[in-house]
Amino acid sequence: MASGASGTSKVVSMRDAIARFVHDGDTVVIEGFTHLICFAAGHEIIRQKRRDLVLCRLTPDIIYDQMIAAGCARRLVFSWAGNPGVGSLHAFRRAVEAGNPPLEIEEYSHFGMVARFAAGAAHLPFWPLRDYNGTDIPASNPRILQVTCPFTGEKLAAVPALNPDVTIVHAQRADAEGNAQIWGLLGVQKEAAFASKHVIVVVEELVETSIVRADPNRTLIPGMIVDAVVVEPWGAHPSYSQGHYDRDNEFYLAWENVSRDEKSLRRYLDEFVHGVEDRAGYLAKHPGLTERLAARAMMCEGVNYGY
Amino acid sequence: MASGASGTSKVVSMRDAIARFVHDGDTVVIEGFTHLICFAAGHEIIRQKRRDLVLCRLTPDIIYDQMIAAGCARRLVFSWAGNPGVGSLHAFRRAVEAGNPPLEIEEYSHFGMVARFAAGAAHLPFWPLRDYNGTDIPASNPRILQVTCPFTGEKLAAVPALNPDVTIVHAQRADAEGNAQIWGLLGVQKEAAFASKHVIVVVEELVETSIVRADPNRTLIPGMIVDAVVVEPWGAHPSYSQGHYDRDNEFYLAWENVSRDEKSLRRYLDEFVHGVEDRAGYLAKHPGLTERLAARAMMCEGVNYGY
Amino acid sequence: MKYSAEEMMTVVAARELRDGEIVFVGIGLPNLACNLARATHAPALVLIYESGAVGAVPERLPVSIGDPSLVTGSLMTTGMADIFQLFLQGGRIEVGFLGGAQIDKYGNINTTVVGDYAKPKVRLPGSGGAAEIATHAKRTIIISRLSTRAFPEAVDFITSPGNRGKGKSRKEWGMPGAGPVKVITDRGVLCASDVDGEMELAALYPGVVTEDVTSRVGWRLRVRESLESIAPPTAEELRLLRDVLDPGKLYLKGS
Amino acid sequence: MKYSAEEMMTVVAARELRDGEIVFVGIGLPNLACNLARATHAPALVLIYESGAVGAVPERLPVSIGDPSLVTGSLMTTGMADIFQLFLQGGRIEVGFLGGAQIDKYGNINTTVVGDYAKPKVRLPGSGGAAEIATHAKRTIIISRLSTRAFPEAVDFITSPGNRGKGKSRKEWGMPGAGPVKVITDRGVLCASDVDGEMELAALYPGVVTEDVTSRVGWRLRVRESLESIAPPTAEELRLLRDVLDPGKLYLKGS
Repeated sequence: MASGASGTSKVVSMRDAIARFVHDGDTVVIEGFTHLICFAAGHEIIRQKRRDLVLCRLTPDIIYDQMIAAGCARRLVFSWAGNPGVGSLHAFRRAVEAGNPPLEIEEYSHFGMVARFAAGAAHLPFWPLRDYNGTDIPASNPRILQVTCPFTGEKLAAVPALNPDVTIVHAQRADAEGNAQIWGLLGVQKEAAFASKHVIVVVEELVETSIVRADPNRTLIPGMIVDAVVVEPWGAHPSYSQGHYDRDNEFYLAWENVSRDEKSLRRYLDEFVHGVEDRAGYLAKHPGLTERLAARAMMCEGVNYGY
Repeated sequence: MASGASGTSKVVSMRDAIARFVHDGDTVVIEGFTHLICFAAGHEIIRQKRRDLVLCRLTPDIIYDQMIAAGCARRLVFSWAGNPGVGSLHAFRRAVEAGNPPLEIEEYSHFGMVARFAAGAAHLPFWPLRDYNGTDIPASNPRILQVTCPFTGEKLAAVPALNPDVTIVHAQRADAEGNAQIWGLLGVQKEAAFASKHVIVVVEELVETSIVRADPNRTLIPGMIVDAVVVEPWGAHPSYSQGHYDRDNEFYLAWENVSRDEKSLRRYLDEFVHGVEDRAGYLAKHPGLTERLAARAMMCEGVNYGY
Repeated sequence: MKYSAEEMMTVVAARELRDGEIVFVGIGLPNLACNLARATHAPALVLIYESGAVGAVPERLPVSIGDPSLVTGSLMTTGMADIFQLFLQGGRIEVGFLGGAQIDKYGNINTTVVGDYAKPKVRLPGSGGAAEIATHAKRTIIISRLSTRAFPEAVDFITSPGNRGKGKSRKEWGMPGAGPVKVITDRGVLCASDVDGEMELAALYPGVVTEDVTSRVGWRLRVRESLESIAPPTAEELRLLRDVLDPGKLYLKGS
Repeated sequence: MKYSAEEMMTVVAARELRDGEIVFVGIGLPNLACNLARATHAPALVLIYESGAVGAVPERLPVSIGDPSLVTGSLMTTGMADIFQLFLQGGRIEVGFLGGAQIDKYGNINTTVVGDYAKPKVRLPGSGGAAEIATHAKRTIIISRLSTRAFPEAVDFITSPGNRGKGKSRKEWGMPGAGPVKVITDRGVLCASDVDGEMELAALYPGVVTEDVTSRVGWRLRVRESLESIAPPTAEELRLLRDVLDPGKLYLKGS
């Protein structure tokens, strides 16, 4: 676990960050709800051939579909496994429907996953929620139990803390110690990072600490819990980064056909993941991408922190 | 409870807001941790002679000391009752040590109070926390119990939800529907407001909705849970508003002598609370105040919400 | 004026919304229905997305519930813990829209598996936030095209609770919201019985007869004595949908 | 060079801090001690205040733990739920400073009442965040001037747990942190016994003899066999305190 402030830079390459903090068998979280999903980290994990990972995420999205297809995952902990706005994640479906490759699943609703991260972050063994009555969800998952309120006697649902070995968070900007600022959709990144033994922050922009300190309410993750900072512009593509680039909806639509066929999915991985060394190589294979998706400027005003 | 969006303005005078939403016997919260404590609302409650209130707040501060002295309170629910950075709240002490006036107390630690608001806001009957072992706090308060984790069997402390009748929050700015933005210290205002049946937002600046919408991550309290908006610049004095004015430390220091003596406290209330009609009248009695405490400009940069 | 089934469903859903209501929105037709309501009788509708956008006013049709256009110009953008704890569980949501692969006679919804959970014939995406919307929204509205496959008597897996499930009513389960009050289909509208929560045929679209609905439902559908007949989309509703709200036919593909 | 008791206590507290540590700070001497440590051997110290400021670098001496100068230029400013849940209960705090009206031989602290809780002789402010700091910080350091009134054998009310209380040790209570490891007084330093957590005299300030400490403690204070002798403030430490960190004598009133 990152401890204290080093006073020195934590900036490393994606290759080094993954080599150091993601090991076979680890419980790994790449979070970000639609926004700021770190595909660059997922691709590097595939390249480094990690195996037996327990992958956790509310929405596995295309990145976990790729990691499942690449054989990285032993187990998937999730709450919605689809291609958002499009349809299915076919590698996931092949794994669950046909055991190809075998994949254990552990399934919650979104609130259940949020609650598991919240408990992990707060160092509580469980989190209470009003949920799951009258559904088949608890029967499908032995980790959903009930807790009795000591004041009212009510029985509430309870889920256990989730404490990953490593959480990877993509952010718009951070300083070299990992003090990370995010705006737009915040998802469960704060909870996942605080719940985690190790945290890798991947950023669009590495900034001076003075930029962070000028607007401290914008900081979502403090450097004191961060182990490594990776500077990887466009590292969230085909997901998006508010203020930097739009979601590549064409990619999400195209994934339907790529992933429906096992061979075409493998060809995709061969060309765009194994076939490149890093994110720069990936971007070089997508000419015109940055022009097509670059965000227009819609700056908000600053506020006054004076006294 | 505020319901939905009216599309129309909720702006009213402080007098009308208090008359309409604060009644004898109500459970009332004026929150704000050091920052943004709405003294203007407390003074109006005193002027309108509310009685038998259950006053809840982490740090009763000078404003609750004044309300206790004025006879508004039946019960105090709190976690730290002092004059921050100075010493005692003497009206509070007279009430507790000598029953003058009589005052029931219900006492937690800060975390306990935060947890009570969090439970209230989340519509949970209780909130679990790792706390109070080896202390005399639970024995002094029958509302602190234990809950058993269904996964580990651990016993954790539990506090019950706090759902006030009305919460009053001072904010730097809001629009006419009560969409309120706060920066600097955030305290427990969000939790208290969401826990409450009614919410009054008091602002330094009434702004167009477009200002709020330009930076939606800055919004702490959405207008949909707000019943009334009061425009009251300097309404937090002698507390402060980051970016508007500094804390009036001289006032906090002087309160030691004002409040130590029952008569001088009454003279204070007569002159500065009962002796004025509203906040404008209060400010008129403090010449030079705004010049002395006005904040210098320390603007942060805006961020890009484009896509 | 001719119109498609999707257009009719969208119009009927829009008319269900009252001005100023707080609506938990999914992608697709519900999103379009909210936009139509805002453009007609409910300008002060507040749209909330599970992704964290509150009071969204998207300038384009969002392609996912986490679209950046939902954030830009919203009243508040916050984390998902707030959305589920403070807004949904906190009882602040007045209407939620739901859909699903299977809907049963009590409005229980399956978005998890077709077949057995351990050995599914078809693995669907799962709950997402649907279980919570169904539990906590003050009322929910289901939108789905009719077919006996989509409307079995009992769903294979209850992902989102309806008006009765696992042997108990919502009330007995202590669920806060009223549950699914209506199912808006491509041929008519089912409403939940006040007595036992079972869905009953309550209204027909123009040109539809009772059997068009009952034959496409996998149980013996109760039919109310006097059936409402729902007015077709107005010219203005169709103009808004076609020319203003979805000119690229992103959602109204069949139109 | 002459120096005051407060100056010595501040210097001793500052020396306890290691560079890069995450410190939960209160107002008064601990605040000054952290500033002194930052100005000398621990520039990368991270200061956290219960008010919500993380990585604060106040340009003036804060007059309260919610001072605006703690926010301006901080690394992160967040709500109190985060401070108590994620930072304290989450186990992220390495050092916490505490003080109190009464401190007993196990480092239990009373900041609630002198006398009986229901009928107090003196009503003190209460816990604030102290109970949580004492429970969760990896180690705590107590700062207090010696007097038999301030150091009774058992406190009237345990507000913040020490190394043993209500019949059990910290370990038996399952408390995460190591508890109060030291008490920095105006005459010497007490350290907790590794065996049973009782405070023992471990170090003396220049010119102080054992009896100066034991006579000011309300129980038979254990004295370690070899007492450390603590070096007085250096000229540089005094210069920083007097000329740079507290020139207005806000905290070092007695100097």
